[in-house]
Amino acid sequence: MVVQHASPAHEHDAQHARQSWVRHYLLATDHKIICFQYMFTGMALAVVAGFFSYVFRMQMAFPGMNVPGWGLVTPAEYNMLVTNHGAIMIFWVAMPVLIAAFGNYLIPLMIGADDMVFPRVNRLSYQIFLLSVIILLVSFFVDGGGSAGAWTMYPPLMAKAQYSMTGTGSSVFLVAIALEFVAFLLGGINFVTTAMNARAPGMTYYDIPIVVWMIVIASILFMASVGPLIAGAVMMLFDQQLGTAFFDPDRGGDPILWQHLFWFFGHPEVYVVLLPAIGITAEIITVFSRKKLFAYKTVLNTAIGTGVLSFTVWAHHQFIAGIDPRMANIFTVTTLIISIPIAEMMFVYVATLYGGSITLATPMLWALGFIATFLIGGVTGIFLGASGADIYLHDTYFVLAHFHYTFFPIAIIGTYAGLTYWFPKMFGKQMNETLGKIHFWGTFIPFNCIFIPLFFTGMLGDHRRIFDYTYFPELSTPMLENLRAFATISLVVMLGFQLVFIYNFVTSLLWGEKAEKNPWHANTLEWTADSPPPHGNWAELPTVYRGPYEYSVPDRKDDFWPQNAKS
Amino acid sequence: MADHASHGTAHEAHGEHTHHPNYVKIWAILLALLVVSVAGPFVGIKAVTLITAFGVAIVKAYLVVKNFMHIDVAARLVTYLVLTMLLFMLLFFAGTAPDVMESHGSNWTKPSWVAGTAHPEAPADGHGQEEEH
Amino acid sequence: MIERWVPAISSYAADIDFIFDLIFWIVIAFWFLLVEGVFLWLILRFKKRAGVPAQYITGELASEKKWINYPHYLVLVCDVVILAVAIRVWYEVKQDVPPTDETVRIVGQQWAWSFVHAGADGRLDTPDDIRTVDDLHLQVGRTYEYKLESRDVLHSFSIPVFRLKQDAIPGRVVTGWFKPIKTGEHDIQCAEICGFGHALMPGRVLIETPEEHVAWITSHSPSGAGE
Amino acid sequence: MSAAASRPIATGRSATGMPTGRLAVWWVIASEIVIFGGLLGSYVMHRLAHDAFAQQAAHTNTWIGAFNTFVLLTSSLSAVLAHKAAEEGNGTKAARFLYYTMAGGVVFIVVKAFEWTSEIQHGFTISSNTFWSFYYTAAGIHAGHVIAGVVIMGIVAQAARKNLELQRVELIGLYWHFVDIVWIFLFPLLYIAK
Repeated sequence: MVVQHASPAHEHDAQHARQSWVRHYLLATDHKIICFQYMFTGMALAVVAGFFSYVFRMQMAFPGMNVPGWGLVTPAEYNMLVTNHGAIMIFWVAMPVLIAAFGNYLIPLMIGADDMVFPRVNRLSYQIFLLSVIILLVSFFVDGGGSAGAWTMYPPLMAKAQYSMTGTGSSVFLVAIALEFVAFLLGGINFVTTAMNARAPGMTYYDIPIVVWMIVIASILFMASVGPLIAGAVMMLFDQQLGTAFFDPDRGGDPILWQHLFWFFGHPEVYVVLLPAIGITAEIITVFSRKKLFAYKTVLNTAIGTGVLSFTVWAHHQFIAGIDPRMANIFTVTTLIISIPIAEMMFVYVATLYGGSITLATPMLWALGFIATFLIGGVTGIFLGASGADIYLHDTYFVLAHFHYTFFPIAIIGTYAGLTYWFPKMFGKQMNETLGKIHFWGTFIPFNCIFIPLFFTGMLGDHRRIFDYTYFPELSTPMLENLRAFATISLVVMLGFQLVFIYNFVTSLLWGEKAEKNPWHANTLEWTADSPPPHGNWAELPTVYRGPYEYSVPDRKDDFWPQNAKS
Repeated sequence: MADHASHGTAHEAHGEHTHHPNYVKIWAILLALLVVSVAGPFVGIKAVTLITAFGVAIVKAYLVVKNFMHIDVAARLVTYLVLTMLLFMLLFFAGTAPDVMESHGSNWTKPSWVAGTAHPEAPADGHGQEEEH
Repeated sequence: MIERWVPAISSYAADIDFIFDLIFWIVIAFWFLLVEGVFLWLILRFKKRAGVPAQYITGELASEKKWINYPHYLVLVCDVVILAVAIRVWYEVKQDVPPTDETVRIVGQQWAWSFVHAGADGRLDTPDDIRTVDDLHLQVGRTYEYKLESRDVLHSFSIPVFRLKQDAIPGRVVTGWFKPIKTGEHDIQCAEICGFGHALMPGRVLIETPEEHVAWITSHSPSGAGE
Repeated sequence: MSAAASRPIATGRSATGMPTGRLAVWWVIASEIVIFGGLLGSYVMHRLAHDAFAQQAAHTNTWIGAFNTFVLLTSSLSAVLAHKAAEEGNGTKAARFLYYTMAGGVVFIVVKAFEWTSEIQHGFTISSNTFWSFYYTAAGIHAGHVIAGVVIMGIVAQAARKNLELQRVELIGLYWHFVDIVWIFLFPLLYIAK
């Protein structure tokens, strides 16, 4: 068996007790504290990005309006808001919360380890991330304002200050993104090695809970795809600041090169954030339907298949961007092929519900909501992946609605699912179910009301990132204006309902009912630790005897069978 | 859950000792290869230069990876990992090169290339306004 | 279905609408509704009931796996159908340029579209070229080749009623074609963010009858009234 | 081993049979491969497409490049000898070899500094044209890795001298060999293929 260093966990506790508050919360190496750091930083930035979306949606629906809380929106501000809403939501909300926070919390607890294998690298990762956040926030206030060339940062617009008029902001923004990548590379290496090497005795590859697998695969995808963009970011920074001409066609460079560097990362990035959310869903639907996951190995294989295929499809973002049309055919084929593993995965999730005993608790509502809405994001992707239809739909609101139907379920619904599910473990308190359900419906319904209309405005020819549609007679019809206004009002309603969550979160944290060790009767290892788990997680680290989804096994008294129970 | 037992078999975390080949010999081979790659261009044949430059570089890299980095000891997984990364880079190159390297696509041209005005030394005269086709 | 709201003015607009409809019927009307229906039915059917335990299904047996495998093969078939149509349309619009009657040069810059029309002699780069800003004058029923250029950053030349979109890239001349089939006046948009004035590039495309078009050319020829 | 006492149990586990540190360094190398891969891939595209690159490359000094290759290859040798010494438990010897490696790294950087100075004096700056942009960017990122390697190696050698954390000697060695390999490819790309 695996060699175990016999250093009992209570030694850690004693040492832990001596740590001051600063050491405990700010300089912590404990994976659970680092999870909270990532999670709360991510949520704070979600508030910023959510506020941005409110401002520009108001301008879009009611052009020239004096937006409450902001004032008049100038074109420059509008582009800055749009750019930073996208970049923050992906790089500073979805990634830190879904991968870094849940990864940090769940990987050691779910594989039965006392911490990450490199706790200090883990701390460094968060510190670099925090630095990137600060630099990002600084970029809003430099001369010329924040970066305003869209989150895709296409040159020559972003490469030359004379075109973008936000020379400093663009460079500062690039530095922030590069640092953020470094933070996640460090974190990702930690996740992967932890899951590979630090598993509890007896835990084979097929006993690892799906969510851990998904976070690990996502980290690997990130690592394998981000390299070219890091190189590209350096090249872009030199173009901006040192006068090189990597992307300047007049001096021998090529702007299309950036698009390839960017999307070679950008497409796998979608799966980087998707997979953890899908993993969280797997944990929740099995627990709340008391069912074994349908075809564990199929889920795993489809995830790996999706990951590998995601490296072959990137140019479908560039169909009409001037790439060679013959190449577009190849990328159409690969893009539609990727629908195969993803469809399989959705079928598996639906099949898991069959024969279950389903309880519609708040986490389960979120998980089911994830599947229902992600499906819309998935199927509308076919329109865009098919090159012929993409000629019309490219860069319209149809695209925007499509990717919000993937990213919103991932980043928001997935996060809420995970948070409501693991809240008892993280904080030792139960959340209020009634408020949780109000919050769910108050988010889920307005969300659909925002983006279903935007599919239509896209079909009707609304292009993205346009500050004021009144310049275009065909886009100023009453129908389009009503759709836009409806979407905006829904957004305001949805943002309002997030207050319910904040209220629920704070009150449950302070006065909530105390949670037992395993309130949901789940199998995975984290539920055998105390709620919340102490430093070191267990007094004695668990040993694993079976897979994570042995629910409702015939001829047993309980309908669950913890992974570490001997019999 | 059949193969729980197979998990921890016999691998020891620490204390495994790498087989150490004669490093000085490998170093000498590497230096000899370096001489070859420097000498290559003096032959003056382009094909020879390419082989001595890049063929030799691949051989050198292989020698370092195998003997200095002990990739064969480090489990097959690592070999696959490195090969996968190289494969992804190949893929990136294959997808990107047609756009960046060609002067004519099936529906575009780079006028400055066609006119021969733009190479990295001399800035081209911007857009191809005057281009005849 | 797009043509119900956005008129189809170019010769290939109907093909692009067709593929949109095809995907809609296969993917939304069939797959999406089917999966969501099954999904909702399962949730309601297997809601927790006292005394009814959940079943133990591993999903590893062939008899169970077929329930996800058969739909999966169907997905594959649908993919092939969609691919065949998509690539055919793509080939027609972007790759296969039919014999063209006239060439028009389109130049994007921050923040305007300018157009060089061939003028009376029907050839570009002759003294009688007509240059306009923001207005593209076309004759109905003629096949045009366009040469798309950019002076500074990326732009994207988009005419929704033509179902046409193509990025303009500095340093490249992108060619393509379109054939307007109905007269009228419609929007041209820029579809790629190009700086602060991205919304300030509203062009107009004016599709005229042959008589109107000739009249326009005569009245705007450089030797005559100028631009 | 004071640092090791507070280390989590997880760090000592090895379900794959490979020590965690070595596994992690291979993952670092994997992520570095794609960084350099993206950059060098872009360079190769431009190099193949523009004949002018060859004329520009003629201005680089093959002999300096060759000398630096020699320096890095030799420093790799001493890095691997340090690894061997560390496995034999001889921390002093390992540290000595690490110092030789660091010396190699420093020589590399100093030579590079003189080379760049002379090139910049001849008017070949990073913004001269795309070849020189790639030249300075690629070699610069590589030099950054060399400097980082030297610094980390210094820390490892300090501990190794006291016979502490000897497994780290192998890890920094792995990284150093990778940096060496990058240079093995940069050398023909930037200096030989003219």
